[in-house]
Amino acid sequence: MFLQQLLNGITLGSTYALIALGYTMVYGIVQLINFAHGEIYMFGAAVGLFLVTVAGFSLVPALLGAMTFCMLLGVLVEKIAYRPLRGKSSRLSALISAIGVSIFLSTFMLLIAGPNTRRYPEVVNPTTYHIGSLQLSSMQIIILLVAALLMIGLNLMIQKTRLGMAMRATSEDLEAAYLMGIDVDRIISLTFAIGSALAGAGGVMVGIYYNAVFPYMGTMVGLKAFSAAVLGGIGSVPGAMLGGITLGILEIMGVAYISSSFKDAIAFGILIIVLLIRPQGLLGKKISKKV
Amino acid sequence: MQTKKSAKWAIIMIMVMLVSLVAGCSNKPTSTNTPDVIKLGFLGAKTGSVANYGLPAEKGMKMAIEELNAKGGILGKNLVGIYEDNKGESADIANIATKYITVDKVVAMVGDPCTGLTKVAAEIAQKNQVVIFSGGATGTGVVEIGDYVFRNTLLDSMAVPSVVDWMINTKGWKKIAIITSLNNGYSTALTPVFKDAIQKKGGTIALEDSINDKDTDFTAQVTKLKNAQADVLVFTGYYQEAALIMNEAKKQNLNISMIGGDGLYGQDLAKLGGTAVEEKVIFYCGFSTDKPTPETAKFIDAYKAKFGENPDMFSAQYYDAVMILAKAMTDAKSADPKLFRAELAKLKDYPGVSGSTTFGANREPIKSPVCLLTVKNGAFSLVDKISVK
Amino acid sequence: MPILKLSDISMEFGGLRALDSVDLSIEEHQIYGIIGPNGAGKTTIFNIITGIYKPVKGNLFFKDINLKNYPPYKIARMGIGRTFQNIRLFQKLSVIDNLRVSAHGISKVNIIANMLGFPNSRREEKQIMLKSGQLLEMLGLYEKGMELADSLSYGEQRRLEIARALALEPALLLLDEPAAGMNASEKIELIDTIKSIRDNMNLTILLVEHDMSLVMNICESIAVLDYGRKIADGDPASIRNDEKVISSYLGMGA
Amino acid sequence: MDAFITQQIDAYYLRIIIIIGINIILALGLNLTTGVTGQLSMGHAGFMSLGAYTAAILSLHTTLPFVVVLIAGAMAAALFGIIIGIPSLRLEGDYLAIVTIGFAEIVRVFFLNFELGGKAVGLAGIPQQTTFSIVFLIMMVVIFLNITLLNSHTGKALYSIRENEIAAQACGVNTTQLKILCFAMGAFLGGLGGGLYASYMYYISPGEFGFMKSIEILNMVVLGGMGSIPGTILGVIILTIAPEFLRVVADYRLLFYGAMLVILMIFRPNGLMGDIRWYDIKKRLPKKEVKKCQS
Repeated sequence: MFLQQLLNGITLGSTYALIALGYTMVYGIVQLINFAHGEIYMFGAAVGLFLVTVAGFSLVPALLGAMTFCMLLGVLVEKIAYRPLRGKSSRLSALISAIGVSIFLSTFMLLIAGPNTRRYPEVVNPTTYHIGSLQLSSMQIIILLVAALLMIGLNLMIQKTRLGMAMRATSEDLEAAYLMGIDVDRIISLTFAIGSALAGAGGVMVGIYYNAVFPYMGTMVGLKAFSAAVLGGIGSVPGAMLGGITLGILEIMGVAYISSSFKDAIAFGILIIVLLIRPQGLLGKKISKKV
Repeated sequence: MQTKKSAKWAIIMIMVMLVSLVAGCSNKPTSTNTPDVIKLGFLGAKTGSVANYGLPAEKGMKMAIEELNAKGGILGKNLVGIYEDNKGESADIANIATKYITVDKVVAMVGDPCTGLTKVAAEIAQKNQVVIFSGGATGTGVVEIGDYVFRNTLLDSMAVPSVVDWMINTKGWKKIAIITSLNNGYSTALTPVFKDAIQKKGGTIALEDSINDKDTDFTAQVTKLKNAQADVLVFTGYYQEAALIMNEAKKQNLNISMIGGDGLYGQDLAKLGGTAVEEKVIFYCGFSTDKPTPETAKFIDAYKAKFGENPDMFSAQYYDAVMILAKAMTDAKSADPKLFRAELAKLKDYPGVSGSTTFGANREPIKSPVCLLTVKNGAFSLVDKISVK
Repeated sequence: MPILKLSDISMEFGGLRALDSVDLSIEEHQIYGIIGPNGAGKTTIFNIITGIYKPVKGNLFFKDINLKNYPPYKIARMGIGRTFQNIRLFQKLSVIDNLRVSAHGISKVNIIANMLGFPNSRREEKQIMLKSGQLLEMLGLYEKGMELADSLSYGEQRRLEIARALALEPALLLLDEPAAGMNASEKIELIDTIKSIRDNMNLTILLVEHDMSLVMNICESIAVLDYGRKIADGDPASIRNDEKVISSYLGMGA
Repeated sequence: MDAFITQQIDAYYLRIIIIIGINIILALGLNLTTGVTGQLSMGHAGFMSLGAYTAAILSLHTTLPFVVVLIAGAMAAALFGIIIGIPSLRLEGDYLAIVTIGFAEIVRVFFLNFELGGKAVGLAGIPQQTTFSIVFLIMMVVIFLNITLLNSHTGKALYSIRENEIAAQACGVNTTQLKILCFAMGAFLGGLGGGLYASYMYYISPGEFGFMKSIEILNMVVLGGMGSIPGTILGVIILTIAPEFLRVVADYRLLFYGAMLVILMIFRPNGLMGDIRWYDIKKRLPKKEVKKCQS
């Protein structure tokens, strides 16, 4: 049972990690908890569902469609709600604005789609593979693969491409990057675009895996994913992955061996302890205060 | 400059706020005492996490009021429903109940689907001597609040022993696993009722576990369940999580039936659960669209024609609640809560669309029979009807 | 006896040595200057004195108290006030309230008395207002007393930093590049101000600066830092003639 | 007095006024921690629930006077305020926000498993001892103490932590002590408001004190203007009354609410009254002295 639970934990963790990637990218560059990120993930799941059920798309086109939609939504949110605040107001104002967007988006979905939970039709052949006593479903494999691929791809992009370099520069020092001739606004837009597209992909896959799409699905998952990003070390892409999977495993093991009554408390409790012992997270860089 | 300007602006804002507050306080609304209508207040959430109970409930209530008005209303007066959204939050329902009573001057409130919220509104209703009639509060401690508090719903304490008896003696399911939804008051209240009944009827509890509403990942619980090798799973929460648990069970090749209360009664159970819930999930309730009585069939047809969807238990119970209130007012020949309240308490064998209702000595509803439903080909179908002992 | 004595102070940042065995000895009532090119470790010395950094090696004494063991706020309360190179005012507080923060530092009245408005608190509050008003007058900020700190001009902000440090009633005042960004006439005014502060308030002033003329003009004693090492100290005349200083610093045409 | 008020004011409006009073107490607490001292706390509902449950359980099971019950609730919250204040010494900004969110979640999960608190069902039938005059009295005391505190030099020291912590330390401000103190005071007021709320609502359940509740209180502080007492009060009034008016367009209320926050942050990031300095109107500079020094 232990191995099966471990596998359950890794799968759950991968879904956190997918969403955490977006948080960590945005936070790394503009130091903003993009509260609307959970809602963008929800929109990804909903748009994917719409494309599959109403427009009759198959999985891959629906996934791409949802990612494109989320990308546009993310950029739009950034343009409307965050850009006007950048530089001239406190971080708290930006955070409040993000919360506003989050409330707006989830209510908007509630109004157009109703409060009910919906499910995806079976777009992936539900095969189960057996490895000894272990069971692995095809969707689990897809989630694990996609999460790993996206992480590696993202890491390569950030480390190797010009765009990635510009992103790193912007996250290091926004003003200096601007002075170096980097179009900071464009970089931030792109960051939101990439992060949101990832969230969209996550939304579709999690929607298919758990068979549940509803307007408030992004809220708690968003919080957990952000916690995962912090746990891993915010701003760090491998950190988000590690944080997500760690959190997933901890939660599942908590349910399996301690008590499911305290599932959320276990996750947050461990997060608090980690932050107190190692505030920069598992893989984060220690930032010494400049005086 | 800047400071002065904003100071002026702020002072204007404050003035506006104060004036509107004062105006609001002193200006008692003029529309209150139009004597030719009877007002009923709707209690339920139209947004928020429990909106799925409030929305069909609102439709049921609207339909009942329309039907009554089409027949000429009650005592020659038209019924008017007022539908505020309480978001499923107690602060909101308290505000709304107070507003219904003092501003709108309703004679009765219908709702809320949830026990906890009903209690909040019931305290206020009792204090102001206005009838409150819940079409969904199944928990304990509701009618105890006072003699203006009524409910029309199948009580868990009555249904569960019969259901457990059916499980153990008819089906032979003795090793029982039980899962509670921790952040769901309905579920945490129902679990002890089940446990008590299981003990009394000689069953054993193989596993006790819990989930949270709005969770979507139940892999760990299902893996545990699989290891426990129970005959049957009792899940006391709502249909959404029920469907997701069964989905997960199917993924993990766990072939087990699930028993639950009327919290599982939602159209979406079949939509969400798909083949995973087909003939696997069995729940009890007082309302069935399958093999209905003639009254119920009429209601179902009318509801479908009007809203284009099947009614659920809440639509039926709210519909019945309005109808029962109307009957009580007609019998009492008065829309004064103090008078028709007494008629209401005398209700006996009322043939509602959600089964027959009698108010017992302590005003608790006695509803019969208990329908056991499951999902068959995507629709609810009757498994068995058992009478309450 | 020196009022401030640094002995063998070393500081490192991630393996990079910012200060290397620096000794300083500042006599009471002196105006003492530390000069050196950018990155020589001047501000680091201030941050060590005020307790923001703890040195990796060495000791520092303020009137016989080893400052190493004290947190920044206690060091400030002992009577060490400072200004910052990159101005760190409380931007959204009024000018006089900036001074009242320092007054809080040395206040004897506790928070309960403050909250309930006890007579001793009110008496003290009155005293603080009076003293703050005087300080503002002295630094020519009286008329701006009620404005927000961020509405002041650059020069005014610099003076407010000094006023705020003085509100601590310090025995030692640390000025971090007080003349940065000032024009010639402002500098002359600043020199007068610094001198009159020292004379009127009877305190010791330690300043770091890379503007030579200012330092030579007002300092009675000077230390020269280069790459974290002290290469010379003494009175202005001897510094001016020191060969090491000339080669590493003055020679570069300052 | 209460009898008189009940006669004069319609029960519905009276209820809203009392809720405003309770919310002012809650929001002024958060204003101390987040608005004044700048320690972003997103778990105020956690403190509120601690106060609410302590007060509710005490008044259900004991015969202690209401004031004692309220203070016990507030003290329980304050105790946890101190515990949560300690991480604030090490963590900044968003990290602290996450810790406070986590704390509130843990408290919520605790009450979900708390037998004496009725688990998810919550506690019903709490004696209604909160009346208009009690709320009004406590609110006035809280406002008064807030004003005297924030106008004193200690108050200015609290603001200085938000403005620039390093400079504050250089000015002799014991930031460690004051930060924890502010967390404790904020939590105390949160617990006090929670106790009043529990006793006013008859019924409390863990679900009410979720993340959205914390956000609601935070919004009140931010809307009015961080660190400003009149601002916070205005924010509370607007955000308590607005949903009542907006019920007319019930379905779109939350949509509007979200949009309002964004628009407000873009056009008035300091809140409605954050940049107004009431202080100017009250206090004057001391008279100019005859010049003593000849600079």
